[in-house]
Amino acid sequence: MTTLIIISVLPIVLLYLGLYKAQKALLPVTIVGMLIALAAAVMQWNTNAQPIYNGMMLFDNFSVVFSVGSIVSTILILMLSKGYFEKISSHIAEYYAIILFSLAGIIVMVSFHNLTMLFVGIEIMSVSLYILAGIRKNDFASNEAALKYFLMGAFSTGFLLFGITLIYGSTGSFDLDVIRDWVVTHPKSHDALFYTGILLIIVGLCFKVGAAPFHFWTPDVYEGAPALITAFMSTVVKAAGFAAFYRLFSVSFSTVSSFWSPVILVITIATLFIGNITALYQQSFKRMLAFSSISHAGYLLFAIVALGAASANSIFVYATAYSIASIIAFGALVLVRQQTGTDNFEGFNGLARKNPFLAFALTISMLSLAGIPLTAGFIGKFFMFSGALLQYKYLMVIIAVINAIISIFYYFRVIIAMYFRSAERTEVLVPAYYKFVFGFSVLVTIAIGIYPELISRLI
Amino acid sequence: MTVSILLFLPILAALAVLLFKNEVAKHVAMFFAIAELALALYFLNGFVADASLQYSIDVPWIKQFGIYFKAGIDGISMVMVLLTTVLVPLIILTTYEHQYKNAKAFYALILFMQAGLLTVFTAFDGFLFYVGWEAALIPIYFICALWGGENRIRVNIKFFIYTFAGSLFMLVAIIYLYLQTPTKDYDLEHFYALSLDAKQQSWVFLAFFLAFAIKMPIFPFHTWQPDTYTEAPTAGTMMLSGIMLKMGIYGVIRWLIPNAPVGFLTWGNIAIILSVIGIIYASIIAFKQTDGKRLVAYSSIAHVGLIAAGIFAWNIYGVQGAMIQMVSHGINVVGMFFIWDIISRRLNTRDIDKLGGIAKVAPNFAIAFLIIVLGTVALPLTNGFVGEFLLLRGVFGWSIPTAAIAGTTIILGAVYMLRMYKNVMQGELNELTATFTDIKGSEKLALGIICALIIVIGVYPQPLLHISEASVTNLLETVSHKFITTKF
Amino acid sequence: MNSIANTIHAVPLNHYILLSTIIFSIGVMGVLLRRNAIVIFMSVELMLNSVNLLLTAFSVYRGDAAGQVFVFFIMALAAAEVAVGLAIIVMIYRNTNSIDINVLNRLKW
Amino acid sequence: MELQSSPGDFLPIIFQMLVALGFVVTTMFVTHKIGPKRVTKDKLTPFESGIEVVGNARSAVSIKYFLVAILFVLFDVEVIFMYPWAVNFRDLGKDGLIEMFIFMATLLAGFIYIIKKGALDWD
Amino acid sequence: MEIADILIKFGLIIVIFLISLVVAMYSTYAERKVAAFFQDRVGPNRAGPWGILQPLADGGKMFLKEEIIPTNATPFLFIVGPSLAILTACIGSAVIPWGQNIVIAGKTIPLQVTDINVGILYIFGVVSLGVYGVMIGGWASNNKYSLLGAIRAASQNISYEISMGLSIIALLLVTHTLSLGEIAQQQHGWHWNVIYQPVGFILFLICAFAETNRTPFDLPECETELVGGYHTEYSSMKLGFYLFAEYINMFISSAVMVTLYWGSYNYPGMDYMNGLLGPTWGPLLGFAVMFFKVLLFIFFFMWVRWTIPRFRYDQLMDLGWKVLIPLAIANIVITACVITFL
Repeated sequence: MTTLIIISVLPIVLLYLGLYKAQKALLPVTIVGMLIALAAAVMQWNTNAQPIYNGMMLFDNFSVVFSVGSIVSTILILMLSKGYFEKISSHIAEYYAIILFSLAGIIVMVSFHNLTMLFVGIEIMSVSLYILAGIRKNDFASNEAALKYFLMGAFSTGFLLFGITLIYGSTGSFDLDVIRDWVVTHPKSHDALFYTGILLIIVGLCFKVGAAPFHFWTPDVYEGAPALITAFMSTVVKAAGFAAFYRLFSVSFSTVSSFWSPVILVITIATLFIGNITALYQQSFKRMLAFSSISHAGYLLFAIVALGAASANSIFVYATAYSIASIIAFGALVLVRQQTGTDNFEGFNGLARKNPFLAFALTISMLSLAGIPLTAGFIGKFFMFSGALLQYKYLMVIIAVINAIISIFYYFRVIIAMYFRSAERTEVLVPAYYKFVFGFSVLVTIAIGIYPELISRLI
Repeated sequence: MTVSILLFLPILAALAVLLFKNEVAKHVAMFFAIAELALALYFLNGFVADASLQYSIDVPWIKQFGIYFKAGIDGISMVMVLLTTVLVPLIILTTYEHQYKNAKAFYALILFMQAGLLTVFTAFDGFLFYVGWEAALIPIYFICALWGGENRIRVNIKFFIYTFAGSLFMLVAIIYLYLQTPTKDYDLEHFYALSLDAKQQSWVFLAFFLAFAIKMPIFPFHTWQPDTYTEAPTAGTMMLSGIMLKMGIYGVIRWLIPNAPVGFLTWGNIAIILSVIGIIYASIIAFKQTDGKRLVAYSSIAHVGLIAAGIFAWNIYGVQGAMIQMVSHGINVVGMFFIWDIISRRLNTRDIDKLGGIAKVAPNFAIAFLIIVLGTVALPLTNGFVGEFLLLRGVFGWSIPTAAIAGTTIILGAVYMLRMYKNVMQGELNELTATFTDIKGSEKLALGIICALIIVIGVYPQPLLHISEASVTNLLETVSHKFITTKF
Repeated sequence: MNSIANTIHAVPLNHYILLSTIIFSIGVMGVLLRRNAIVIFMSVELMLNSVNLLLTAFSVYRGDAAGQVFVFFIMALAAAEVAVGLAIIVMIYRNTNSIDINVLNRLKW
Repeated sequence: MELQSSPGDFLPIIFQMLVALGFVVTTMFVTHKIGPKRVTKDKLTPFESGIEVVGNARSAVSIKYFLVAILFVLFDVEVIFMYPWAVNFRDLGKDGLIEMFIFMATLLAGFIYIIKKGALDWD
Repeated sequence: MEIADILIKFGLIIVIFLISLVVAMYSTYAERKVAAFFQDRVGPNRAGPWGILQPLADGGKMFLKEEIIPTNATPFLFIVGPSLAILTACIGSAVIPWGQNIVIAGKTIPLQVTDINVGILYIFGVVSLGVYGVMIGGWASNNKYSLLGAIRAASQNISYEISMGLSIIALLLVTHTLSLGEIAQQQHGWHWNVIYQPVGFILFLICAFAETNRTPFDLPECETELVGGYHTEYSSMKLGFYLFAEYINMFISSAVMVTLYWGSYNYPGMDYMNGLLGPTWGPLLGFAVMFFKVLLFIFFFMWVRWTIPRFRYDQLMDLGWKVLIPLAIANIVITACVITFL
């Protein structure tokens, strides 16, 4: 709870700092504040938490772990933002504040114990993101991204709410435990309301996490939004979406998984193929990342299809690996774009000559995204495959393997561009903050890849 | 003292190389490679040639999934470790005449790859095996793609995709086996102890087979290989053909057949037929090649086909033959590629038809070339002979007609190899070849070592065979036992 | 005097569900078929309001106030969405002088 | 304390609406019928202080009005939350008081922010 | 409900409806008279004695004027605008308690159309709807003055609605109910809420002025800037509706203020008088008292109109947002603290 309070109060402080023109203090205050929040979250660890506020929130290990993950990722992204927002407009404090508000929503999302809080968390997060997607006010793509994101987000919220309502209608409560008990005590019930409710919730959540066939907004929004915001959306937000997804389905609906898991299975397979195959055809690195994020959503869905004891950890490991790697990718994209003015793969040509470190970091990131051993991404995929095989989902794993192979093509395009194609270019300037973020992320990626126990048994 | 030191030394070495300047990188790399060799010899010294696992390490790695860092050396591993540790310094030695751009990265990658290879050869944990398998792949990808020829990008992505695809299926199989173990871990011995039914074994077999077949490569999965060998820098080709290819063969011996013996019964025939087809096919293609490096690449497919056939015959002769032939082939093929490296470096061509009469201007080179060619075509008293003899004996035990067909590899091999030698070394000097200068310095040293090894192993293979014999026998027994216990 | 709750009980729950579903579907169709951003937006609000209606009905049927409290949350957050959404539409309008979503095809669907 | 209303209690409101509606419709109808009709083109042009009409009146207006509208929506919705609290104020006691004060403090923080930011400055 | 009850309700509704119409009509007359008084003039004096028939004459004139719907306007909305304005003005009176239950011929009749438990919210709902009439009318006219007037009206109304709502909250802390009937009962005798909530009352009063677009808050129709504001293009009875709605609103908001703060139909010593006059005449006296108070407020509205000059627009918004809202919140906080801790 302390974490959530700090994360909520911090943006207000930032807004006021912005009012009093303390531009220099913004980033340090944000980071210090978030570190305190991080500490508060860690303190919460293993305290055998019970639901608080009439069962609204539950700060158990699951929530703590995902909160910590989100906070760390956000810190990294914010460090990349040094000097970034200044170029967009003068309201820097607001951007920081909105990102933090969004983070507050995310923390609610990973800690909810009541459908009300799920909804509130999702909305706090989404509404902030609608704004963030459109912060380049004069850039048409950004505008469009904001509008699309907004319309689709609100649309999906409608589905989610209708689903929640139907669940409430049949179970009479929003509390996850009560819903679970209802399911247990009505095992043979053919309550159409309840099952329709589950389906609608799946639709709503799939929209939010960008799983096919509800993914179509994702590439446009990711492409249109400013790169760092896209980084935030595709990492922290996506992870939180899956955390919420998992939490809801594992606590409340796990006993009726025979009903919904085929649905999600189909969604998973569609997501994998659509994400991967379309990513192949992209010329823009940013758009490729957008599609790859769809396919990663597919892998993350594995944990939900094959719901088991280890699923929570799998989601966390995968999401962490994916987030960290994506942060590197987006950071590199920001730098390259600043120099070359393009998002395309060509922009990376010959990068390795002039910026070996940058190229190395990006290579590690791509390897991790592709799931090559000794990187965190491999561990994530490994966990997912293990979980799925444990549930005898062989077909799904085979399909995932095929997709993993397809993904090599587009991830390696960047590596090829950087190392094997040459282009006249000068050295890209890598600011110190970026260096830190890259270095840290690479270390974390490799560390998790070599010794996943660092994070794999936290929940 | 455990095997872990053997695995981590190359990684440290790789990092160390990165600290030095490009100019001295090769010396540093050489130093570490020799240190590694010394270490391996030290292990050999204390090695007892029975079936036990020695110098083993077994510590928890990822406990929740039952993953252990379990590695050790038994007879089979010992041979592979020796092969690796001998060839790596040799390969580094062959690069002494090259001036690679960004050399420290090059040598670091080679050393890093060595770590991966050694991990594969000593791992007794499924997960560790897989990690080593992939860890060997990444460096070679970069070596080939960064320092390779003109088509390197396209060719290498093909190579990578092929091998990665295969290994992912292997990963699935490994995870599957893990899930079947009662203790829920990746320990190879627990895998061996499993009793899966025939259908399960079939699938496991196929998944593993795909990975190994691509790596070796066996006939329909070989298409990446000639291109990659041709485009790769010579050192890369040597790593690929000399050591990495053996990962596949080793995998078949250690991971494929013992884990899925009944699957092997079902599919083994097809595998052996594919191997034999590969032999003939590759030999015929090799016959038509004019590019020397490409010719060697195809000859390599042919030889590997024979090794594969010998293993799939699955008897003591076949497997032991494979063991020794792996070493021989490693040495020979490295020598062969080095020969072509020398030629192409001096003359800027690898076209056999453009060459001729080099023996006249470079007698030392001619002798070395001849010895290596003879080793490759398995003349008695060279290393190739021992291996091929045992392999054919093994296949013979499985099926006489097949053995007969497989035996043509020796004839065909002799034909195209000797034709190559004749075209290159004999005949009249032309304008191009007249400029050829004889080998010297590091070249002489490297070729000398190779020739020495060819002859020594050819004359006295017994110690090498002795190292692996007990382990191989043990493995064969395990499999036989499993045949009996499997539910059909 | 019968209370409101009793009167509402007199109407079968299914009718409320049906009504809400119809309104919800109208909203969904509106989002999918209309091209004007504002109209789409209003359709979304229609969806939310159908949910509110249904929640209230359920809440009364169950004699549980939680459903109605949820309605409050929906309204509050819908208001926030309205604020942001209209701001985005205004921003688009200023740049393009149009709120037809067909002009928003710079990024492909 | 709690006054229970029945749907019947709302019926008179509908009556009153009907009465008012009847009044409006009748009046409109009557005035439409008995008023003179002498339309000319100039009479029907929008009034623009006698000069020619310039452009369409429905053009964009100052963003300030929009801002006010949005702020109203937000504040009004926040005020909604205070009504149940105010009515049940005594039952909720000190805890309720503190909670609502936190709520209002947040609201005020936002309020002061928008004022400081100049969102409500008209110039 | 029985038929008789329904008929009684209908009767009550029509009576109240007529009373509001008459009050509104005569408010126009009163306004001119008051204005004349303030400006030391005579005021209307031709139609009937003291000009007492003047409102009827005005009404008749409205009926007979030509109806104009400008070419550029949107005809449907152009008609809907004023209708909506008057409609919302007319239905607001439904929840106001005009007196105690009256007993006529052995039948108890409440002097309130209906006492719903969310009376205050109903009033707010109706008041919020009022802005639509103005907004739609102004927009439908397709005239720049109209549009500007309408937008001004809208933003003014909504701005003051917030402070109005907040000021009511402080009152609710005292009353614990949203039912106007109950609030009226609570103020029995002299326990008028204005004693407990003086600040709240002043806030509410100011907001009421703004909501009814009365001077000093008559920016939407300020003739010196905007010709006629949102009703520039209107003529005939449609114009009449707008003007009329303003006076009805004035009446209703006076009644609401009296109900909420000034003791409704209560007066000191009412128990004694009720005992004296019995169950029929006692409540009627209460009704008279209530009406008297309402008339006083209407007079106050007029008084202010001819005394205080109009605000500038920025002053208006500043007052609404930067003074009234903080004041209202402070009022809530203090009230809550006082009730809790004392």
